[in-house]
Amino acid sequence: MGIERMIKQWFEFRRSGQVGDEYHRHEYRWGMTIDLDKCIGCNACVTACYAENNLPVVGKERFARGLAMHWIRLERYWYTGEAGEKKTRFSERGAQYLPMLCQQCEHAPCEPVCPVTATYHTPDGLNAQVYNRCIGSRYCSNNCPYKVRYFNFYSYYDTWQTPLEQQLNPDLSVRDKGVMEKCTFCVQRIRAAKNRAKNENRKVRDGEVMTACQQACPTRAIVFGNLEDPDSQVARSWKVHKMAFGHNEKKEGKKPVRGYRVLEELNTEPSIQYLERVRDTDV
Amino acid sequence: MEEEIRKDIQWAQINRDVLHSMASPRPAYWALVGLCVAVVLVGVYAEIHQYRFGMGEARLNWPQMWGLYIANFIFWVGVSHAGTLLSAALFLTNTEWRRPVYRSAEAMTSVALLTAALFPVIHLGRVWDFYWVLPYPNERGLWPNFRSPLLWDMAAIFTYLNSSMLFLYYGMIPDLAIYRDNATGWRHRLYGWLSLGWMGTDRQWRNFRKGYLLLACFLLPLAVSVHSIVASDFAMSVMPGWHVTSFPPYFVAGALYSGCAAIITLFILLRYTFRYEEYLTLPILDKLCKLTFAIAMVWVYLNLIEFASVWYGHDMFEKEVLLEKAAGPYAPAWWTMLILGVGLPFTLLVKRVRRNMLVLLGLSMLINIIMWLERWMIISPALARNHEPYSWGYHWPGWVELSITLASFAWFTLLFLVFVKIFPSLSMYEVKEMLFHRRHVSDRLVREPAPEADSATEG
Amino acid sequence: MPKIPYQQAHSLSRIALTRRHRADEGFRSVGTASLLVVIVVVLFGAGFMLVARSSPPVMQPIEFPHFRHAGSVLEGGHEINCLYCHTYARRSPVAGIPPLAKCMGCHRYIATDKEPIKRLTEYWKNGRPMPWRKVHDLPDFVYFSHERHIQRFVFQEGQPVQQVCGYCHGDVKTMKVAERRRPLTMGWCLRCHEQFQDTGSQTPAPAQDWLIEPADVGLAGPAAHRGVPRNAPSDCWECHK
Amino acid sequence: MDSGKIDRRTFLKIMGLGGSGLILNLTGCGNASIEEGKEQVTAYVDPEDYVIPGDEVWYASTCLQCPAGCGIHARVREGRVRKLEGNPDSPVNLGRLCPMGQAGVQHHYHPDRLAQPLARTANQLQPISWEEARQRLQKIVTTVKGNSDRFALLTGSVSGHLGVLIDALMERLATDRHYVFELLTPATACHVQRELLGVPAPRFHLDTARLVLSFGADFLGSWQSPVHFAAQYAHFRESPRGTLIQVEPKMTLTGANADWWLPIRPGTEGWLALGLARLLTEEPEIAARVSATVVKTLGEYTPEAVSRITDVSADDLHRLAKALRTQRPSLVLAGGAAEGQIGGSGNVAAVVLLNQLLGNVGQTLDAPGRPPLPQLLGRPGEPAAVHALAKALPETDTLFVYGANPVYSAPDFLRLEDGLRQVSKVVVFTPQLDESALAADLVIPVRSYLEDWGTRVPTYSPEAGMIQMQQPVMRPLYPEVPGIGDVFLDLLKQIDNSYAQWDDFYAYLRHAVQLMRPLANPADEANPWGLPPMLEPPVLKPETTEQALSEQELNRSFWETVVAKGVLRLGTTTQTLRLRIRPVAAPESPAEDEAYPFTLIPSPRLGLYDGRHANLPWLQELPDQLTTVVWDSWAELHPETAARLDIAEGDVLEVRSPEGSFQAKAVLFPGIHPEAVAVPLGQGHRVGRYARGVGVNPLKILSPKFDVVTGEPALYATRVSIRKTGRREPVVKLASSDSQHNRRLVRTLPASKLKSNPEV
Repeated sequence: MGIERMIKQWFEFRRSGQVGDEYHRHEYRWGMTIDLDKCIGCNACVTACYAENNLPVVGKERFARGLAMHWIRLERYWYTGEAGEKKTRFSERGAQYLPMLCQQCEHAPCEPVCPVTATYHTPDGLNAQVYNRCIGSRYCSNNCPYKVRYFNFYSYYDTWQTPLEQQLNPDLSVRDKGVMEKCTFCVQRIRAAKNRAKNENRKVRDGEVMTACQQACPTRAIVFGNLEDPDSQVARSWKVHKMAFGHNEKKEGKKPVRGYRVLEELNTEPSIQYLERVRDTDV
Repeated sequence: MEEEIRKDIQWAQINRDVLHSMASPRPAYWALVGLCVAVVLVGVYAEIHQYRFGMGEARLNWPQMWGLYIANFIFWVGVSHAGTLLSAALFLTNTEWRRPVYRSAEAMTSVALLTAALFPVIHLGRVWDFYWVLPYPNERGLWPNFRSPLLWDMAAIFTYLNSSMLFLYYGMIPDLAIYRDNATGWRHRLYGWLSLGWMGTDRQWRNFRKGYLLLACFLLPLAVSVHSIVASDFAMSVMPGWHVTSFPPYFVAGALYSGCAAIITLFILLRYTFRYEEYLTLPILDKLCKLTFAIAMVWVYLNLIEFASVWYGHDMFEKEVLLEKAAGPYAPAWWTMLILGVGLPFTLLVKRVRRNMLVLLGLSMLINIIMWLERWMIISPALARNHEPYSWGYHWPGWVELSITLASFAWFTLLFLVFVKIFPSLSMYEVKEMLFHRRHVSDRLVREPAPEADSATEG
Repeated sequence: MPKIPYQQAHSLSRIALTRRHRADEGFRSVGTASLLVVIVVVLFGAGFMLVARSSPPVMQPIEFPHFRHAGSVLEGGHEINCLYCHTYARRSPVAGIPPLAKCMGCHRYIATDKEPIKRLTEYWKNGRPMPWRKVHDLPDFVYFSHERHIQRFVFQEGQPVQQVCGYCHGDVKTMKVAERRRPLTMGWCLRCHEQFQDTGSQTPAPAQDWLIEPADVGLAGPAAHRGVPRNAPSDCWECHK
Repeated sequence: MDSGKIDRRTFLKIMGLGGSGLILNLTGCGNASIEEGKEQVTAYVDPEDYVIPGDEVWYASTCLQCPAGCGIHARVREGRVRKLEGNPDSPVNLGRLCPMGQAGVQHHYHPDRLAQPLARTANQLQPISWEEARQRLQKIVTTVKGNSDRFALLTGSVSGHLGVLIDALMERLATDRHYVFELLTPATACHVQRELLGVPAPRFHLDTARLVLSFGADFLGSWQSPVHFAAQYAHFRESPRGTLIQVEPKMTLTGANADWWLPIRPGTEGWLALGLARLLTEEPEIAARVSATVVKTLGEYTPEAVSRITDVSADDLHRLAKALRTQRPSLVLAGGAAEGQIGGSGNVAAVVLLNQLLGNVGQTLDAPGRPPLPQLLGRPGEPAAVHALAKALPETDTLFVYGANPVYSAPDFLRLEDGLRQVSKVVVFTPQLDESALAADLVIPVRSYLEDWGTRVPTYSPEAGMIQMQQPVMRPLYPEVPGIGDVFLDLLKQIDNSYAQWDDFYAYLRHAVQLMRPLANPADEANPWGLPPMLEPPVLKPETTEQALSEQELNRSFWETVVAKGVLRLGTTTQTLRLRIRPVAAPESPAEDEAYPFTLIPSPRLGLYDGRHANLPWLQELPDQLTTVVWDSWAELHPETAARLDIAEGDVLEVRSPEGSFQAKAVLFPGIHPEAVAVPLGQGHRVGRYARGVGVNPLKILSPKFDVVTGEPALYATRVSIRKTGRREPVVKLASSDSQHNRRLVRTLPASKLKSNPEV
């Protein structure tokens, strides 16, 4: 079994094709839209992620050393007078918030570099990280342009002091030292919804599965769903903003209205579309 | 021109001199071994500490996921390259002066690779699962990822290690036979086994030479490919500062550069320790220095290429990384590396430098430190200034990383010390061949004009 | 290197003689040295698999006789459906142990004089759950769903329950105290899943090896494949999260 | 009560018998850790049908992490609550939840939770048995009964049936000394709005406004009901897109999301509002909305004068006025820094006047409607309560404290701790130790809100007549610990025997809720902002049809439906605002003080709130939304100020007011007025394993300054000086860069371009 499968997979790797064609057309491809005009930077998504995904609290000293384990982080940028921005005495147009989580790239730079295939692409378009296969070479994190892969530099399972550990979500692992981890689009929820749908001989309905960040978001800035389903909220939002896999802003010269993908020029084909923040500069 | 080797050395004297190096060691040797073992033990302690508490003890962080371990890995793989250059490349070009030097250089290759191979393992978050990188059939039907440069690394290093050790051993067989013939007791038996029944018959010599040539032909492209593959660890990534097309030749040049410097160091140390003045002569050292200079210039050129491609490539991210190297917190190290790395080889143009053992010893060790810095400067500044401004951060090695780094030097020295005591560190038969050539072939070629030339003048 | 044919690794002789593996041909053509190596590897593999195949005897608070409950009437059993007691299996990832109340539903009246039942009643009276121990344990990073398997094979495909459960749990109805009979390793799981990725035979080929004979469960022949899509996932993230 | 008791007992029994397994899944050790024959299987005795190991159950309840009272759904696996989500049925939060609400599970499972009562012996709190605690409490109650005027009760905001019980207790004791303390309630605004509009808390409709001008009201972060307003805000940002202008001395989370953030000299918001009013009344139709006398008084607020006092340029003033004139309907809000001033009530009054001038009253700002049972509204509390208490301590022999931490929150000048020492019996009811409990004579642990019964009427109620239901989502972690309702019911029973008819608070609550059945509104499923459906409906459902039900069964069905839904809606009567706009005088501008040149802004943040969540590790590690600093206190300074004083980030500063001083690291912040220094609220705790020793408490050095009208403490009026100590420490924060370095990660589109593409 092993060798034949390896050869089969090898030929699959080598087959050239359109973006996203690495797998046969699958009935699901999970995608997201984050509306930066609605995002208020409140960090509810971050806390929800901690609660859902068993993320450890590392403490001040380790946070200072850059060991925080937040699968989704809120980046806040000021206007500092770059790229044609006007630098003002005060930050007059507010702060620029960017929720940064794994972009579940269709051409993920992290995937080909893992020596043991602990990170790979699932048929439904997720960028998977298998903890029990990971040996901790950390190449994937180096190669991630979004820097959304976090490494367990220490064992954190004892940081949940009794009885805090009773809160842990039993649907996914608590990671020990030496493995990489990252946002999974709440795969445990996706898998549960898919199982439910399969039991009932149907497809997963739009809105049936929500990521933890999406569900918590006070402004519903995050829309998540199946991009293969043309009626899903997320697919509609991709369509309205003329966003699609393979879209390349530089090549096409024209930008779809409001929709963009972060660091798109690297051709990583992220599955997360951001909608531009809007500011009324006339007042 | 000065002679590379005195022509009137007796063959018996060669045997005597070289076999003397394998005699019972002096107390100084044991002291050195003791020191090395002590430093290695410190490193082992650091590794155990890191194993127990996690990679965080190496002060690595987000985004600085790689640090000194990978730098050490590249460094040691690089050091190993010069040995192959001397033993295989110069062999294929029929360079006579390589003969007294190559054995130690070849040994350095194997020992450096044995050191280098430790680092990818030490560096892993879960060292105990390192064998998952190997493509072995298993119950789960899982294979490693053949697209990963790390896997290529593993394959390349294993191949290179095996081949160069085989090459080293293969080339030693006639010498081992000499030792066997001069030894008694268990040594006689042991080296009897090791010399695989070498009798020095014509047939054996003929086959030996054929095999040696084949191995050399195999090893030379392999060596080049190995460091190219190590370079692809970086070149295949999307990271600014790593995603550089010229990295493979740049790495190979850097490897040879540092390797040649390491050979000079060992050359001087061996010459002094084992009184090899007759064999490891100053003219050979002089040629080694010139070789080092030439390679250094290739390295300088490739450096310039890198800067030029960043400049003309007009990529914002690449430029920022270059600026970070030149002006960030790592700037002192980077500038030291660049200025000394470019400047030092020029001192080799001065003949007095090439003849001064002490200066050369210092210089060659300094070049190695510089090249070690170069490896570190490839890794940390690029990670510090990546695509994502929110992750920017620096990595300064802590005691764990530093101890393991130091221990790797001690480990290298230790292995080399062991090698020189159990194997002839100078190729007896090759030196004899060299003498033979000097006496009967080369001299004639030099002194007596070639017949064709004669005829040409006549014509 | 040949694949270790652990599938039938009951004994060394079976490995050496019965399998139609290419490795057999290899033995003849290579030298004695490699044969030695192969034998050592096979011995090691077989030994490992033998250890991995069945569980050590598990000490339970009560020696629960599965054969008495699920076994054939002819042999003194009661032919109780697996899902009658392990009721969670069809709606939860965990098959679970029946709550004490379910046991007491019958044993309030049946066999109340027997020693184990007395102990059972004692637990019930104290309102304490039985401290059953796990017989089939998977590593903590494995997320196996009973629900999906039962729903697919029993409810969507209509296969007999004992046969479906038996794929992984062995012929429990013949056991006294339940024990693990299958390796429950990842390769073992995958062999079945690979068979279910296209429209091939009705039953997965490796599964035939451990299938309970239809006659044993009082049914004629394998149940029909009722157009249930054969898309068993082979995605790591299906089980490792 | 009928069958309730049995229900409850079984309800609790079925929760969480799974003592092992499925709890902690460790990955990464490399070994498979298979423990066949050793590990136990989750086994039950007699569970309810819906309790399935490996499957989740969702319970609706109410979040009590702040007074906003959002509805929650708790995800329970194997009898343990794992995750909280918003309850989409609740009109407060519509299925969403803020970081504090998410961290409720940590509050519940906190390792510092008390399992045993503590009593003071030899100046130290020692654990005592429950029996002894009960006896001591009984003794205290006996003395209180005889001498009830020397009894005082301090609570946080209470409402619903707990509020009713407390009111009853106070009534039976014939005393009104129930102090309700909430630091961050808009008490001044409520007072002014009651005066001018007739209702203390009008409903705001951001979603229908085209322009929101907010004077310091951090409605996305810490003001009233942040999740509710965030939901409104999302709607407000949809097409046609509204514009948000925030005027405040220190940028709040709301300010960070404004289209235009305008810094103002602290305390002069009223001047700006009146200056705007003057500019607006230049238009006769706007002036006609108020009486001529009002218009006349506006005369002195010329743009020049206003600009001089507020430090807002006359140009900006005109731009503001233009925006207000052109973008209708609008909504003007006041809160936070505008309210917590000496002239806070004046500031709020000026804003109410602006709303009237702009015609917003009745449109984007209307009356909430009258609930049928006003006694359930409870009391939202006010910051002044702790001051009142401190003054009254000499007349107090017995003090009960629940849901408030006065020792932490009281400024030093109140000398509250000294005062408490004079009180002979201080009893604190709390789930875990806090500063006030340390000063107590008797500490009685109470249950966390996730294991307790209750009802709650949110302080800001988006629908009048709605009641949030609170039910235990799992069996109590410490079975002997009583719920707070049980505590007060027991106290009442000792005073009034008629309460003995209810066995416990559950029985009381169930009875009371069932009595409300005739008032109930047939719950409407209105889902105003088109939310996607939730994961799973709650599990409890009435089983039989209405017709066949007896009264008792109807009651049971009603109770179960209400509890399962988490929200009870009662029919309401509509209400209109009674406008009484009077001439508004500008509040006095804060006095200049050479020795103390800066205004201290103790800024609340969404996360630690007023300090009650400082012991929750998630919220400590949650980066501050604006500075991204974690696990610390800091002093925010404008870069200009810092440059003037030669201060760099990380310099340890001494912040000194006439009342005291503390040290904090400097953080340069481009969103603060140069004359202000902001220090976040919430840190500087003495107790709590995650909070102790982290940061400083700026409340401690507040000066005794009060609103001239309402007497509420002016939180934002303290003047301070800052001085470098010469030390520098790294600031631990997430942001490595404040700039995007041309990466265009966040892209901004001018709204004018958006207008040409209405579809997006």
